[in-house]
Amino acid sequence: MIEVYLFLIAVAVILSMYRFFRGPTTADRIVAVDIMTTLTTGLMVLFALYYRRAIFLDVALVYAVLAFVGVIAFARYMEGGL
Amino acid sequence: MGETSKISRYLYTVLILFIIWLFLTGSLDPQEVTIGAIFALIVGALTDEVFTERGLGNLNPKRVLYFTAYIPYFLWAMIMANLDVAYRVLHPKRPINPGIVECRTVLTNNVGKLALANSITLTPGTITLDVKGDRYFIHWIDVKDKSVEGASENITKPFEKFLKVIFE
Amino acid sequence: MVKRIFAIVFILIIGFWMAKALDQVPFGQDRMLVGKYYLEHVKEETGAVNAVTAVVVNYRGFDTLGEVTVLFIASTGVAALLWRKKRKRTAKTEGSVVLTTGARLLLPFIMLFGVYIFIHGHLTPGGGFPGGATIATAFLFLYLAFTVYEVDHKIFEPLEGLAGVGYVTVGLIGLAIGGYFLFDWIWQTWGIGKENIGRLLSAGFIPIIYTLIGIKVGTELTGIVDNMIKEPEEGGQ
Amino acid sequence: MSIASIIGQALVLFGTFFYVLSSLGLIRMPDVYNRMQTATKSATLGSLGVIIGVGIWAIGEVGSYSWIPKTLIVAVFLLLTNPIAAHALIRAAYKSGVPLWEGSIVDRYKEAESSLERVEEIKEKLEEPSRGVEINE
Repeated sequence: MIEVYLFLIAVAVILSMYRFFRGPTTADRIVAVDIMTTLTTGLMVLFALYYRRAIFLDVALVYAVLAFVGVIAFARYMEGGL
Repeated sequence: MGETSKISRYLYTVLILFIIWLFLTGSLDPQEVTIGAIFALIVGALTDEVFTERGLGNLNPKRVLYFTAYIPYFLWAMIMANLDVAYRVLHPKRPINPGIVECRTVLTNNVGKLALANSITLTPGTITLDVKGDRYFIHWIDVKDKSVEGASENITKPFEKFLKVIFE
Repeated sequence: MVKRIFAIVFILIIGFWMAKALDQVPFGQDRMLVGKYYLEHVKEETGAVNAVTAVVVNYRGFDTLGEVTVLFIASTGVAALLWRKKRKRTAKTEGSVVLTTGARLLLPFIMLFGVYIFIHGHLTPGGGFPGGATIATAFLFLYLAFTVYEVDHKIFEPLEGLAGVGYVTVGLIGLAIGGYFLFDWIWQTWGIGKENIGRLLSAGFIPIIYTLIGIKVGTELTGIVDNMIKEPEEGGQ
Repeated sequence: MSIASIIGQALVLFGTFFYVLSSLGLIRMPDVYNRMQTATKSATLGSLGVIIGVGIWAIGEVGSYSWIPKTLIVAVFLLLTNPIAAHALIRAAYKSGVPLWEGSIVDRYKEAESSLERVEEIKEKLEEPSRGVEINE
């Protein structure tokens, strides 16, 4: 059953990839990246359950932190220099 | 609010960090708890000036009570927001009516402003664009009222009655 | 256009030879003798649950010292290349109150996550390098939120040096006790934590080494961020 | 199939639905501001559902309670950071000059920005006579 959820989230990631490649402005692309990182965090947590290993949750946590600061960095850069 | 003592701020930071540590490790093994306490003391000493302004005053029972009451209210607003989003996305005609409106708030505390901005961002059809002093500029997906007073009535009022008690 | 075609052809040639070389490697067969030794003996020899950590810190501890040195040289190199007398940030706008308050609230948490990652290096897929990177991320976040923020160099640079010296000292104590550099003296001679493998205070000196590496990596990456985010002023050679 | 498994699965399903919805919103909406409106909210609620759902599901599936605190931490961290990231992004989009959708009704921010200088001029003018009055008295 868990495979179905993994598949659905993967579909969501691929759909947001459309906006990443298409997206007319830079802001669109970064929004797509932001959403993709959030989806990926959820995907990692689900994978932790799929492999029955709680230690994969740490990976998801660190990924969430790094992705968040990365998105903020892009946003501040777009706003006018760092 | 005046200046609170350094000890109070430090204790508050260490307490919060220690609770976070317990949640992170998810065990009550004495070794984990000891190491966690040591590192909470160290990290707290490094960051308490940045972290909090009021210190232990945040743990006033009235504030904690209102905060606990705020959580289900906020979650309910969030679920409603998402059903609203679902309606707008799945409707074939895409019923949106967007615009940027201005709101006023009575909150003066920075943390209160952050909580209000985050609450606005996660609830129906609104997202905080900028905050300047007490003026909130909000992108609203379905503008019902262009005036400042009308927009404040619709967007910020429902949260303020909780946040005012928690953060002021 | 010609360049691009040339690049594609070049990549294809490299790919062909790599595929040809990898074709010779027998997959699925038990050929890894050293790896097998590590996997079988890692628990009794080092006390770490995570075999990768044991290899990085224990069996190949000297390499890790080299890696930290490489990072140190990179940080020094960045500082040397970008050094100017007058430098300042180019940010035009201060972050809004939401971002600055968020940065102040989240800083202790991100630092605590970093600490959690490096202290649990022998139990989870973490360690000194990711933990240090997480701590550096916390400071990067402060740099992004406040345009006037600057870390306290008077604390950071001695701390970095102390962590490096501490690593070497631990190694030298091992040399004095056990006869070779980075000998795991806590585990091998005292045997502290033999009965509780898998809990926090086990695995010899791995947590100590990883704490030092975490502090060193965190301060070094913060230094690199600090150097890279500022640009020379006009005419400020 | 214990009760915890069923509750957890229901939460994961709920979250997955909002995940797919957020990516659909990202595709369907006309401009970057509306995309952010639909995508951020559903992605955040979806994360809450999926991550806490996994924590509860693990009680039934793995038989361990230690998943819940850590999943809670991840979920609360995402709940705190996602709106901040969204706010930073939408502000950056506006300041970098992405235009609003042509169907938008009102743009108070632009009015406020353009009137800011005028307001300050008027303030100065208002303050000067009042000072003068004080001196006269």
